[in-house]
Amino acid sequence: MSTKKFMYLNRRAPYGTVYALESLEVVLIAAAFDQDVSLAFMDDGVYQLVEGQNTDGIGMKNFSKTFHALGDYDINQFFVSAESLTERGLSADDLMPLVWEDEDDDWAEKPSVKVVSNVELSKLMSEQDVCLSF
Amino acid sequence: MSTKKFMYLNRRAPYGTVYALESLEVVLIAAAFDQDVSLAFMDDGVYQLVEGQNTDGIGMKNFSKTFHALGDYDINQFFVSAESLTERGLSADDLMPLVWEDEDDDWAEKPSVKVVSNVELSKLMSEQDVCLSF
Amino acid sequence: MKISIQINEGPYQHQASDTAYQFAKAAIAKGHEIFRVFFYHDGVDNASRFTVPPQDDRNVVNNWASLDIKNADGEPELVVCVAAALRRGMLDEGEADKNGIDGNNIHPAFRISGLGQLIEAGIQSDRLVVFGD
Amino acid sequence: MKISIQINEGPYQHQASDTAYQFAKAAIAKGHEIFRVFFYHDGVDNASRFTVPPQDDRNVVNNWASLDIKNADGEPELVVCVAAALRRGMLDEGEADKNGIDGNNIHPAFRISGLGQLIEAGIQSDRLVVFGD
Amino acid sequence: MLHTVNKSSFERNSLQSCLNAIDDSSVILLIEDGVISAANNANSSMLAELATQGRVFALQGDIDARGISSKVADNIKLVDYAGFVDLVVEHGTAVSWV
Amino acid sequence: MLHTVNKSSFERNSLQSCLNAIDDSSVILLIEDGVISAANNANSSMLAELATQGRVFALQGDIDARGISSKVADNIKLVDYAGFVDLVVEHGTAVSWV
Repeated sequence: MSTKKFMYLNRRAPYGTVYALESLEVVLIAAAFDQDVSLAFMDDGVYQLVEGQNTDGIGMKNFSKTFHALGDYDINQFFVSAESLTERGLSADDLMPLVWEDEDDDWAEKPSVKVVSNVELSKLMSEQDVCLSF
Repeated sequence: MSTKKFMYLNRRAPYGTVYALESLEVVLIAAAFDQDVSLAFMDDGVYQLVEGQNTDGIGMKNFSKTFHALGDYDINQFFVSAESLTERGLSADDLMPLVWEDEDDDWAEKPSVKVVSNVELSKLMSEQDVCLSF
Repeated sequence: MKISIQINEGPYQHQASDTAYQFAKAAIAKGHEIFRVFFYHDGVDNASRFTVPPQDDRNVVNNWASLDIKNADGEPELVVCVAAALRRGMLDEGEADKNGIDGNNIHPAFRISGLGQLIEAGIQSDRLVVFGD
Repeated sequence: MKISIQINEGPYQHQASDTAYQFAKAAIAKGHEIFRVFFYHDGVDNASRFTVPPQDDRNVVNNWASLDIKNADGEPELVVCVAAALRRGMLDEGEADKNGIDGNNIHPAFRISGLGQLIEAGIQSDRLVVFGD
Repeated sequence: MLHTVNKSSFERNSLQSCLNAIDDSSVILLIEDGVISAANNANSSMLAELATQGRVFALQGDIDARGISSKVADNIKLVDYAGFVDLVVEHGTAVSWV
Repeated sequence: MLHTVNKSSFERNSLQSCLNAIDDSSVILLIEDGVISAANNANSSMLAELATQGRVFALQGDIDARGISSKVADNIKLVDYAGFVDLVVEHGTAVSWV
């Protein structure tokens, strides 16, 4: 099969709705298809990546740890809107330190998350073949 | 059974979601219970009362005509947020001319819709025993 | 105090049903009476005995069933709106037979009834709290 | 052109499924191929053969079934995500048996399959359009 | 690209987010409750500017359903479902701001 | 009265609508995604003012789930589900800004 550029666009906070969790389930499956995969986090979607989520008090599954596993599946392009972070009083330091190991660079550990401007996001989006929204 | 004050709070546009239609179905049933019923329309809920809705193009049922029937069930307190109308470039003239017949005034036809400020709505709300949100 | 609850969204897609369940459980623990839980709109989907959630996740339907909310006659007071339910494919045996459908999916801890039950809950209860999208 | 569709919401609560149906019908009328319609999230509820909408309203499930979208092998290309479906109580005979559930509710015009079918639809189609809340 | 927006900008932030991320060659199609933003009270000067450039479309059926056909702002192009299909075909990747 | 808000004010207009319609004796409880508005970046000076008056509550479990417990704004009172029940009992009619 041909290789296409897939972007998964995440704009909702976790737990209030299922979109964040079921988006992650798609991404895990997508990893098996050998396509060019990137994830975009905008608006309240940036809360999906915030460090220190604890769901003990609401009786729901904490799926945030799953993001750490994505690097092992070569999913390592997480683009986070700088404007969305700033608007919410968040910075890159508030996000989980997601990493991947670069096979071509002696398995050096590299960060998966890139904070980008909306203008850069717009450019990335225009390069996609498929954009799935959650 | 005792009489309570029930308010039905409608904040969504019709057709995009089912809330407007299923709210109306509750109100029709509520009419049989001899309670003090009022309807509040705020935010995009004001579009539920806009005159001239035509759903031929979207294959969905046009339920707006049902509002005209409510007067016959003694449901005649429709409170519409003035601020919500103004913000949307709408006025009372854009709304359906809903009426009821006043038994105590020789069956005179009277308007059911009252445009009120948010401050007045807030006061009305504080007088309710039950507020159902749609 | 007598408290009733209206739920407007189905399980899993929105947190509404989870929050309502935690609220109901806490109210019972504090000695209040849950007079009725009324499932409306997509909320009717909380009553499906067909749900099979992942083993590491909560079971929303069973959570509700475990509260075992019944009236003095022993009838469930987890009430599913019939009009909303038919539209969305939630049926008990009676509605299935009446409408010629070859199956039913309502969990026995719930019962199907009319919208009047919501109004009655508002009248009979000291409080009615709505959970939705 | 080959077009696929992803639907994230169930019938009636949101307009998403209606809009997607009108879009699919128009695409077919213009000579395009609907490669696959993938029902995800609450979208899986569009596949219930138990729905009984009011007689004066549209039947969303039958609308989809009437499009008769199949592949070259004669299999339905109205595909319901199995993980999302199990959570929400949408089952075919196989999943019901596997999970010990005493019934099933999938309309025969639909089939249950994995999330890979969504990715494959994205790869194989010229366009993929998402409809949701 | 084709960007679809299906929610009122009075209710949600999706139109604004779309406008923040749109490039110079993209077009916007307003559908479902999104058509409310096509009325001439629409509170976005950026949408009006895009409309002037002929880059804003709205679904006629959804406009009519909400009774606002007499209020559609200048330069917004109305399409039916067939027109929606044409936009998808002509403009490449579709992004839905659900 | 008790007003509950379950959506982020970044995403929807429900908190603002609630604030527009609240009277002097009402309190607000933020639940689910509504707790996002309890973070100290919350963009509403009116909410902050109500918090100063001790009239704004938020569900602890929802705050913790979203990883924002260190960012809760001053004077917002955190409650568990039992506290939610108490608010319903004490404050009369409940209005949900769903």
